Amino acid sequence: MPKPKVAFYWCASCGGCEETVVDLAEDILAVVEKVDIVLWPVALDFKYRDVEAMADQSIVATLLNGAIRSSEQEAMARLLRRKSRYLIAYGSCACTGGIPSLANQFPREQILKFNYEDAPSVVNEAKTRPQLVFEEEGRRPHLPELHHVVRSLDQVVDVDYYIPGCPPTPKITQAAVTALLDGRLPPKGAVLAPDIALCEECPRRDSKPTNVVFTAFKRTHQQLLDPQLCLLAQGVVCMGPATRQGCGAQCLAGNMPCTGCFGGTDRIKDQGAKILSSLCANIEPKEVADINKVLAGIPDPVGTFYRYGLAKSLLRRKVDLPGNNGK
Amino acid sequence: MENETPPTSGNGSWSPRIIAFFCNWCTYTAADLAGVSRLKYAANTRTIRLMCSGRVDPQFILEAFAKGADGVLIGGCHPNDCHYAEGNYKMLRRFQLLKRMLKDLGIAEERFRLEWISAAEGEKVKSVINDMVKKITALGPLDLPGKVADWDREMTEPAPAVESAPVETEVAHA
Amino acid sequence: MDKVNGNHDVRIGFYVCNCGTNIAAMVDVQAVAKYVAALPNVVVSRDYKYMCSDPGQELIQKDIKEFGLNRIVVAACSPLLHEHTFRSAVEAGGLNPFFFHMVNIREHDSWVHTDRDEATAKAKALARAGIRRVARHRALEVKKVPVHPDVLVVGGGIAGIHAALTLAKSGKKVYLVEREPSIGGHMAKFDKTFPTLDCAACILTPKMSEVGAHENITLWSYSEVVKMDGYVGNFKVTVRRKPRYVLEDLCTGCQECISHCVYKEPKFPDAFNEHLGKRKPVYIPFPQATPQVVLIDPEVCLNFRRGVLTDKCKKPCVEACGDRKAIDFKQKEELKEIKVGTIIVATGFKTFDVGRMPQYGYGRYPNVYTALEVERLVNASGPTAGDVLLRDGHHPKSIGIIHCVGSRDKNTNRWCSRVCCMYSMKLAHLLKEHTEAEIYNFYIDIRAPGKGYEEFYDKLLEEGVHFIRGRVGEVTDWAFIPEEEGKLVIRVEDTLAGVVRRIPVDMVVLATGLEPHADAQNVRRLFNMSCGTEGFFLERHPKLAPVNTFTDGIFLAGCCQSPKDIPDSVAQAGAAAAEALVLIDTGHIEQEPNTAYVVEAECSGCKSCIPLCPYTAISLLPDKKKAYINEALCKGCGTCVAACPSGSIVQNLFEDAEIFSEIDGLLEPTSV
Amino acid sequence: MELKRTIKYESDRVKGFGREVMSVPGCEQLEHCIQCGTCSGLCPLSIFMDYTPRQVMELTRSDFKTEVLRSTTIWLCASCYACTVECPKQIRITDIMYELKQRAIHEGFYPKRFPIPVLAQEFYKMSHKRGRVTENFLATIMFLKTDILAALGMWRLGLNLLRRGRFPLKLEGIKRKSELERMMAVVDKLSIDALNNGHQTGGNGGRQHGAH
Amino acid sequence: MKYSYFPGCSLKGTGRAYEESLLPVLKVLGVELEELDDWNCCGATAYMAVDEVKACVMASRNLAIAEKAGHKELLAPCSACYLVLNKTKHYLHESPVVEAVVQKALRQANLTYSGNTPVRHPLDLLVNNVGIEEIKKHVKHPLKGLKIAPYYGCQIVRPYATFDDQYNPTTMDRLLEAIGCTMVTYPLKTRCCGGSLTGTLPEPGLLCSYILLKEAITRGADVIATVCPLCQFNLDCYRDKMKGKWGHETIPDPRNKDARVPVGPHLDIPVVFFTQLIGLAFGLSEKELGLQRGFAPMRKPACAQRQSAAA
Ligand SMILES: Cc1cc2nc3c(=O)[nH]c(=O)nc-3n(C[C@H](O)[C@H](O)[C@H](O)COP(=O)(O)OP(=O)(O)OC[C@H]3O[C@@H](n4cnc5c(N)ncnc54)[C@H](O)[C@@H]3O)c2cc1C
Ligand SMILES: Cc1cc2nc3c(=O)[nH]c(=O)nc-3n(C[C@H](O)[C@H](O)[C@H](O)COP(=O)(O)OP(=O)(O)OC[C@H]3O[C@@H](n4cnc5c(N)ncnc54)[C@H](O)[C@@H]3O)c2cc1C
Ligand code: SF4
Ligand code: SF4
Ligand code: SF4
Ligand code: SF4
Ligand code: SF4
Ligand code: SF4
Ligand code: SF4
Ligand code: SF4
Repeated sequence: MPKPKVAFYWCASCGGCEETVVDLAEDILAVVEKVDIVLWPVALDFKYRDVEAMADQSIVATLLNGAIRSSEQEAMARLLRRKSRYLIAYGSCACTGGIPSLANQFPREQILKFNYEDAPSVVNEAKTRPQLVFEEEGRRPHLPELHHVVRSLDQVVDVDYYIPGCPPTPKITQAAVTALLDGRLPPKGAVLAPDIALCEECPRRDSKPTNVVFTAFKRTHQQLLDPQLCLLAQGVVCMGPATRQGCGAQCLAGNMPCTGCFGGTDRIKDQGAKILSSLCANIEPKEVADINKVLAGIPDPVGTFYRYGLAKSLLRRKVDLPGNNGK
Repeated sequence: MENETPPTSGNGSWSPRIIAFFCNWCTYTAADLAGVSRLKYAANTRTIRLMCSGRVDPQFILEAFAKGADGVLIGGCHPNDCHYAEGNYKMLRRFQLLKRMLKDLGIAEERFRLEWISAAEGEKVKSVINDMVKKITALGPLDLPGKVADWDREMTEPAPAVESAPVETEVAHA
Repeated sequence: MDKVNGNHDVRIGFYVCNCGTNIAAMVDVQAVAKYVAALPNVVVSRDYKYMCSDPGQELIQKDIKEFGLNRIVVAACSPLLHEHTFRSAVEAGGLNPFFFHMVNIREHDSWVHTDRDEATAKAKALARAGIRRVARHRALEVKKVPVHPDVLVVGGGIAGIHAALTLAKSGKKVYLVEREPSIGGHMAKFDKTFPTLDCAACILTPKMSEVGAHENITLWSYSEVVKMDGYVGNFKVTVRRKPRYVLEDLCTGCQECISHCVYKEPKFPDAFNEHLGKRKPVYIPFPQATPQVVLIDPEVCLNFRRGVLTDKCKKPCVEACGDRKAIDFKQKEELKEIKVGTIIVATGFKTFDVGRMPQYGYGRYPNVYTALEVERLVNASGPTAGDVLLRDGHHPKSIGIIHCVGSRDKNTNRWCSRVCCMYSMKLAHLLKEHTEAEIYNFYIDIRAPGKGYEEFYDKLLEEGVHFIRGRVGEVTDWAFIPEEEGKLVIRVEDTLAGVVRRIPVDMVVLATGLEPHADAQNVRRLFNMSCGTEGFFLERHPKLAPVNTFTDGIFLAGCCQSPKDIPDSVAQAGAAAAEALVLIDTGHIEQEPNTAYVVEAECSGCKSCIPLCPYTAISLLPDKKKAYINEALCKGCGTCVAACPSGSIVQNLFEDAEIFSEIDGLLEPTSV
Repeated sequence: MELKRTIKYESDRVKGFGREVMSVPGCEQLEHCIQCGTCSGLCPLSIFMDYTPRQVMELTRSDFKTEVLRSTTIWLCASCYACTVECPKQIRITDIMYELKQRAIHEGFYPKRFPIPVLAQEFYKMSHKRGRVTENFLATIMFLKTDILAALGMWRLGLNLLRRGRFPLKLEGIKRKSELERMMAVVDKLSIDALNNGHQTGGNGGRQHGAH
Repeated sequence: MKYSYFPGCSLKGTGRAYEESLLPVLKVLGVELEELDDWNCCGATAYMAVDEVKACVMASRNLAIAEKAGHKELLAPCSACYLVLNKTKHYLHESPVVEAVVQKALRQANLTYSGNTPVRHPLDLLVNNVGIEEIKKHVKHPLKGLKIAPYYGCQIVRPYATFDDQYNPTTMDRLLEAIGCTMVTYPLKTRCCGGSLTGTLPEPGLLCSYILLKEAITRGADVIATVCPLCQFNLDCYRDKMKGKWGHETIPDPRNKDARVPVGPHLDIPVVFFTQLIGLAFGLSEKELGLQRGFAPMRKPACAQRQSAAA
């Protein structure tokens, strides 16, 4: 019997997710034995036409990581959707937009300008920008166009499963791949990680008193963190209560708060709104001025609460930005 | 309050849609009072009754904007008058941060409002709604669904119909 | 299209009310009915003239049967008016009453708008939201909790006494728990009461004896509540009974033991007399004390050393008691557990500690007195038998009464104590009567807002009592001119005349304010109540629920809620008793099923919700480490639901999904 | 008998004056005064004041600027803080007195040769210029500027002090006077800016520099 | 521990006896002081009447210099200095605006102010750091029988009473009792002496001081002990005038309860710094302690005691 065909692909991503796949280490060998990796750009060279040549649905599963923010990524997402039986959003960027979708707070022009002109490390007096098409030695190469909006994978194509995390842990990746190979799949659309918030598996949970109220929010560099005590009890914003578990509370083990990369539970529509709701309700003062004094400890709510999920948040994007190049 | 005529949309032209979350004990009752007193105000709000302003989940607010509201109004009992002691303070605290966050996300301050309206303040229901309608009319439509559709035009094919996430609630909580 | 609305099991009936022309004049009700008819899951959609009328209700019931409806939406007036009506109608039609939703298109629409098209469009949107919402409704049950008929009254001042008697007279069993050896509270110490100047003992003693004798009242004095569990209708209370070393049932109150005590003369400061008099180690606090039972103070009794029994005394008291055998030096403290359905807290107040205002010289100058001391001093049964004899052995010829001591002062207590103006005037009158001294009242404002109070003020002016509007700066004993030598000098601005005055007097009376007991916070926690910023117990609503607390079944009476005088204390005690009776006579409590619950499997145990509940309904299950909501305590505000960061709390009737469907329904474009 | 008009008209008020004083840090609580008179009752100098401290509080709050700034009360206040620690509304009466003194000096609201403000100003000048104050010189200057006769009356005291070595003949001063000058220059600049940015209500309520 | 020492203008002029007695007493007790480098006027009360912010700047310069000097605490014996320095600290803490101005000004002198240096009064230091027991150890000639009216004045307990009670301060009482004195009940412990009014408007100013003297006399005191150079000056140096104005007033005769005597002659009650008394008890000479600078000489009993002890 032929081995099932599997593909890995990356879009707007940092490469961390690919690392996880590699981090499966010995386990990957077991996987490689059972499957046929037909596409893995980080390791194997490929051409678009190779993929195009495959029969539709001939790939059993594609694990796609990274957000979608360019025309090329969009095209590849669509192509792989056609070619795969299961398209799996792998990692926070693919699932919910990830770090790249923080760009949804700024106009594309500002981003381009900064990156090609204003960034301190850039030397570009001619202010050259990449062109979509340009002429060189008689050839006319096309470059992908940067989208205005950064999207999660499911905002572009239909997605079957989600494996969250920035990056996902080898453990849940392994579990997902095994489930896939064994054909023990949950209903379509499921997130392949436990649907309970992180606190449950956090080693600090029991240290949290039942009466934590906030008189100040402190950032991690502003105080010495007790390595045992629940971070919320120390006045540090921890996204754990609003974040799905599955990471094994690694950040907490490193004495850092959860920043929310696994996204919210199935029961909520907007992770940021939920943590905001919970934190704010538990602030101590009652007068506006005093409340704001406490809230001043969260100078950047969007960056804090939507670090990995702005694209999939209810608002998706700063609302007054231009959108489609006049299309 | 001066005897102003409520703003109306006129025929067919755009007029804001405002979702109002009113607490059962004060503001909802005040809105009833406005009715009983036959006060006249703009027809742009649609009210959702909750037991307490403390029940207002910020998700509701974002959902309302996402689904096309031009403004969101929350009405609760005055400080120290909350039927449940302190629910209104909890809302106040959320409001403070949410207001700032919405501003960061490009939603003008006038579109999101928290008001303490006691059961006796039917007049205030009227004046707050009229004032809010006036201000939002001046701002123009927010129309997030339209904006999203507009943004999505940069893609080659339409976006997949995304089902709202918690479809399974009924199953989960049964 | 989401699942629920596509679900064929959901069959909705929709009714839009004309309310005569109240609605129909501004909303095109037929158009609304027609529009709704086309929405998914809607089986019947009608408009009708008066939905709340009997035929209107019958229409619904008939349709339920005929069309197999299982959800009903009525678009009419405010749910605050008729939700109950329609729920009952739906129930009578054979459905669970909570498969109903009411949409307000009268108060919130037809009555407040002027453009028919707009009003109609709004009605459609509201109706659509109602349809979406009702599809998600679940069957719920109204919980009935039985109410235990016994009542606990805590505190035996005039408020507690009155509440206990009211309840006992209506045939309810009452436990009255008083901390001191006798009931009576502050009032028992007064000579007369303003403004009518009736003798305090004459009006209080009969009530006290009635309490002592009433078969429905179990009086536990010298006792304190140490624990309370449970919830409205079903409280479990533990009371600690301190040992008096005298068996209450056996003591006849003959007081032979007192006269036979080895101490021939009273020697120890007498708290009831504000330490102005003395008592023996075996004593009865005051002649009319209830219960009429003596007690032994182990701190000073020779038979004890530092409270521990030594058997060093010959115990003539025991001998004097003889066959009655009421004295029992081996008595131990007792813990009693009782079950009650309602509780009235009437723990009263304490007077301001004048040590916190040393500028008035209390403790430094012997002739500076607190008002309560003066109450005893002018009292015919007080330590001086009503003779106003100063600590330095003189009779005063001039007396200054300083108002607002420890009141209206940010450095001490900010509030007005409400009774001290009046009792200062009462004391001015009594002192004048007893001493014929020149009397000065120093006040900031005279607060006399009761029946006959202003008239009383007027009477005092007539009696020649001086009223000087000014808050006293200091009381000293240094003389500036010879006439001041040997006197206490009050320096004050007469603000009405605009001059500063020095007034030498023989006696200074400090009208101390009323403040919460030092242990008020403990009592608050014990009974799950709240305190205002001043520390008095917080009523549920200052005007409409002034005797209720935020905990159902627990009521307040008297000065523990705020400073007040005797008439108000008694009135409030009656009200508290009435509230308790309402619960007892109903026999059960119906709870609107809008309570919240934690879905245990989903909760992460983050504890974010726990501090949010104003009724402390949420706790952490110690073994499972999950949050748990005690439905009996939850009042359904929904604060915790909105706050649970993982969406693991559900509020019945206000589920997230229900609200979201309402929002979506309201904002869906109207295509007709 | 000399008669004086005592009724006050609205035009006697300098509207905004009270607000302005109450906007100065430390003076805000004046809003809460209940006119209880504790301040006057305690003030050891109230014996000689034309208005009692309480009256000054009310006159200030009610915008009677002229009456307040011309009163002897503000000058008689010896800054003993007796009132401030006792005021039931925690009004810092002493600090308000300072504020009023400052305003009276800036606006020239006191009789010529009135020794108290003269002393204050001379003190200010001397400490400003020299960094330190030599009391006997200061007193001498003050007497010369106010009441030479009184100065003559003080000769015995001076002599006595001299005899007991308590009358230094040398003017004290700090070493780094220019340092102090630079520091004060900064304040001058900043406080003028602050004034221009106006925490004042403007109009005739505004603070003007220099004597009238 | 070593302290920064801020003498203030008075201790170099009219109040030099305070410094003269304070320094040797502290030396006996082993407390080291280092006078603040180039200190300036504290910005005293009179200055505040002209410009409060500048007064703050002046005071802050001293505080900043003290911080720079590196000693943990600053000793300010003069009550006015003590108050102004403390008040400035409060003010800077409460008002960010004023603090900003002050910091800016300080930068001109390469100084900064962090607010970390406590300002201490010698009474506080002696009672709470050195300790009564330690002081007792150094007493050579207890001032037995000397009856003292302890006069604290206003500014060390109001409005920032930190080390003592504002109504009834007792630190000086305890110190002087420790060296053998007897305290009379003196209800005017913290009443105002009239401050600078004695010089500007003698009528009210002197009255304030006179009341203090008179009450001390009627209470049977031999000596008034003060902690403040201005109080000492006011009570000590204007007796001529007081006698002229009020000398005829009568007081109950201390020897005969029912008779009255004119107050005039009694007004010559010595007014000394508490440090002078401690110095005497420590066996330091009158001259060393600047006692000759007082207008009314210390009366016999104490001196007799001293001599007999010495003999
Ligand atoms: C000097 C003075 C004079 C006054 N004169 C008058 C007057 O002339 N006319 C008038 O109308 N009003 C007068 N008042 C006001 C009057 O005293 C109050 O209105 C009245 O006493 C309030 O009654 P109460 O039962 O609420 O409180 P209280 O009299 O204080 O009784 C409370 C009782 O509860 C008991 N208790 C407290 N804590 C506990 C506990 N934890 N457990 C068990 N028991 C507890 C106390 O021992 C006490 O017996 C006067 C008040 C004062 C201070
Ligand atoms: C201008 C004003 C402002 C006020 N503001 C406040 C406030 O802000 N807060 C506050 O706490 N209190 C306020 N009060 C006081 C408040 O109005 C009363 O405390 C309260 O209304 C008393 O209620 P009641 O039921 O005793 O009397 P009422 O309100 O007078 O009701 C008595 C009812 O009995 C009816 N009636 C009379 N005679 C007969 C009869 N013979 N047969 C049948 N029916 C009869 C009357 O028609 C009336 O409906 C205010 C009062 C006034 C005058
Ligand atoms: S999810 Fe995180 S690790 Fe993965 S690609 Fe995105 S940023 Fe990198
Ligand atoms: S809040 Fe953060 S630190 Fe606290 S228990 Fe939850 S995950 Fe752990
Ligand atoms: S149900 Fe309401 S709207 Fe309809 S007739 Fe009755 S009162 Fe009127
Ligand atoms: S009742 Fe009178 S004396 Fe008592 S606090 Fe109020 S105003 Fe003062
Ligand atoms: S809904 Fe309100 S009352 Fe109920 S448990 Fe939650 S917070 Fe408490
Ligand atoms: S907030 Fe939610 S997840 Fe956290 S303990 Fe409460 S119910 Fe559980
Ligand atoms: S003491 Fe305070 S409240 Fe009373 S009059 Fe003086 S400033 Fe006003
Ligand atoms: S600080 Fe001034 S006003 Fe206040 S009591 Fe002292 S002298 Fe009087």
